[in-house]
Amino acid sequence: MSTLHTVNKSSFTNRALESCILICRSSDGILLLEDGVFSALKSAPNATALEALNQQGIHIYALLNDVKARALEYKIAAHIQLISYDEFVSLTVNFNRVQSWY
Amino acid sequence: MSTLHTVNKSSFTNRALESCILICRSSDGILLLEDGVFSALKSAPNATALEALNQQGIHIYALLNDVKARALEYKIAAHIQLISYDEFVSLTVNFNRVQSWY
Amino acid sequence: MIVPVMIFSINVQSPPSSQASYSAYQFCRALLRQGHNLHRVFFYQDGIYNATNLAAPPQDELDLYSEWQKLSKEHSVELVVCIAAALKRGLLNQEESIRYNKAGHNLAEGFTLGGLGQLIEAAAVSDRLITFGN
Amino acid sequence: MIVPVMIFSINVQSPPSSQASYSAYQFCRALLRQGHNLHRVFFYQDGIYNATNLAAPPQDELDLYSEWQKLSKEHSVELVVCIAAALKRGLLNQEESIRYNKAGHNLAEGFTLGGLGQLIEAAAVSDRLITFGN
Amino acid sequence: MHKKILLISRHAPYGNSIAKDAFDAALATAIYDQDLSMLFMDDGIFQLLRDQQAQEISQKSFTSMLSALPFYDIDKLYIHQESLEQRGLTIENLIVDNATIVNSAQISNLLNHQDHILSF
Amino acid sequence: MHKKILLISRHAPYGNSIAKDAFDAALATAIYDQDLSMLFMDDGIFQLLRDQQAQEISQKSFTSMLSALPFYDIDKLYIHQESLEQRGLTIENLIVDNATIVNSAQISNLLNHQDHILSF
Repeated sequence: MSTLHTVNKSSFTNRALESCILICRSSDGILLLEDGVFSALKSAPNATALEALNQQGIHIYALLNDVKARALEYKIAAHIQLISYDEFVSLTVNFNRVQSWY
Repeated sequence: MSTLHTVNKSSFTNRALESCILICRSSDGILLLEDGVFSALKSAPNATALEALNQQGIHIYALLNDVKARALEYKIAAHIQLISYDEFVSLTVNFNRVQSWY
Repeated sequence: MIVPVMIFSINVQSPPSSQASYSAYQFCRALLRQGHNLHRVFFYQDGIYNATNLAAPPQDELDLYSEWQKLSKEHSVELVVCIAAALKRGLLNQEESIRYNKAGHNLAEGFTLGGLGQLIEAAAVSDRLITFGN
Repeated sequence: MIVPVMIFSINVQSPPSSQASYSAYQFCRALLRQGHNLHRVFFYQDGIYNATNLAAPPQDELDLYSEWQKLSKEHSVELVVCIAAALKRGLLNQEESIRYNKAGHNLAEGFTLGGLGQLIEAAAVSDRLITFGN
Repeated sequence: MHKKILLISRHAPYGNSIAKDAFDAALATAIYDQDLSMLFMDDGIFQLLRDQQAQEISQKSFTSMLSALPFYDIDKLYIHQESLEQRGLTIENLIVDNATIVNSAQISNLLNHQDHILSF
Repeated sequence: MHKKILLISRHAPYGNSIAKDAFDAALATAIYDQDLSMLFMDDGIFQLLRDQQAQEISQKSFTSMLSALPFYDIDKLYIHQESLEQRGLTIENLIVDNATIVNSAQISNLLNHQDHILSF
């Protein structure tokens, strides 16, 4: 029983991701989308915390379309998985529920 | 020649005030309004930085109507001046220009 | 691996000027492509602005308003607009326009006005309820 | 102390659901009370939603739409709505409604559509230009 | 069908309509007889402060809306401990006296018992 | 009248329309022959990244909008140094090659020479 968390705000300006990270546990997942993909940058606030979560087995995803639109494809942290809209849907099927942080 | 800065976002969730503080100099002023008045709390992020600015002669204001609406009247830092909409207008007259951080 | 077919409902709370509305639309398209069932899209808060029939976006920009309508037509998707949120923001169908004695109405075809109960009913019958907020 | 009389213009960029629109309105009222001149209120971005004539807010809530109109009437204040922002969001006067072949129009009395040049002209002739954003 | 729904309210009152709209959704959920819990976290905590005077900005105070919750049998109220502490507040500052203070780990657990989350 | 106007663009591209609307306002300011400067700071810096592919989300890339600026004689472009550094970026990552990098103290000084600020 685990939760997919989506975050669509940049952690450079908004603390939504910070709260999401506090709540995220064990088998949860985090999807960064829209302006949230800026938080996938290696230089982003909470980048270390995201990587630590990943090492605990929490998968971190970023929406590829949003990453490409913002020219971040070659700048994001290595542990973050890029996914399509179709894979976004599959994630919501595989997790039990979704919490949107905005 | 000085600038009035208005900030209408809570510093608990948004970093607009942080940037405002970076730019603020000498004879400038800062007005907290709407959800920005939460940043007037003694416990708010950047509270120390705001007080340091105040000691450098930068006046920090908060809109009284917004403070009362949010039940903060007896919780805000002592150096912050509470003002009315009328005094807000006077400030914009006395400063040379306004930058809105939102 | 067998992928279960699920019933989705979507809660759109963002105006057309926010990318969250577009994300919601793309998510709906993707789940339908995969054979899932889209029970209802519920428009709440500033999300109701997606349902106007008076918008004239520039020719070289995406017309998200029309895309919602096409989605509804092609897949018989219910597009329900929160009536309380719509009334206070100036989005009306003919019936509400008459009731409130307004000069016109602007709810686009394919959208219907409904109460918050429609959001809750959607939650009750759906396997997944996804919020797109701003 | 002699308070100089100044010319103000206001740039409203927030929708009615944001308190920034209300703050802009109260600021306008306050500056007029003090004898200043309000040259123009310019509505841009989601701020254009303040100018609809179809809103029916609950009886026990402030009707900010009507308040803008009263302000304009009582003090002959120009309320100018950015035409490009309005068209793409579905706010039209009769002329634009015909031009784009739309079913109706919903720009409230007291408001006019105008280009971004009206924001710049306001800046050029005003002593103070204040933005209310969201 | 009867679903377990958690409404998470994270936004400050008054600056925009999100917090108010969350309340309206909570009441609707209760009316339609779903199993509703409500969690206040981040700036959503500020909705619960005593002595709000929203008439100062021509709005209605959350204080009165909150007092309506028991009449709708909405009694599973949760408050995020870290959010409360970060804001320098204690439960005595808040108008709700029947809420449960939960830490981040407990919230994670709370989420795991829900069918749906209504995110505000 | 001829006024000195500084447009401050602080928001990321694409997530909402603020950054795009700031651009449109900049072009209008130039057309109406005002003395315009443009400052990019905070997430507004991200508008300037090379190789944006906004067609991926059915929008128009800022890259092409930016290349229009010289044709409107908008050449006083400023970039906030701390915002750039905080994001781990350098001027080489950006599409504008004629912008001036300014620190916070210099921005304060820049503000002091303006008649108006257009805040985005």
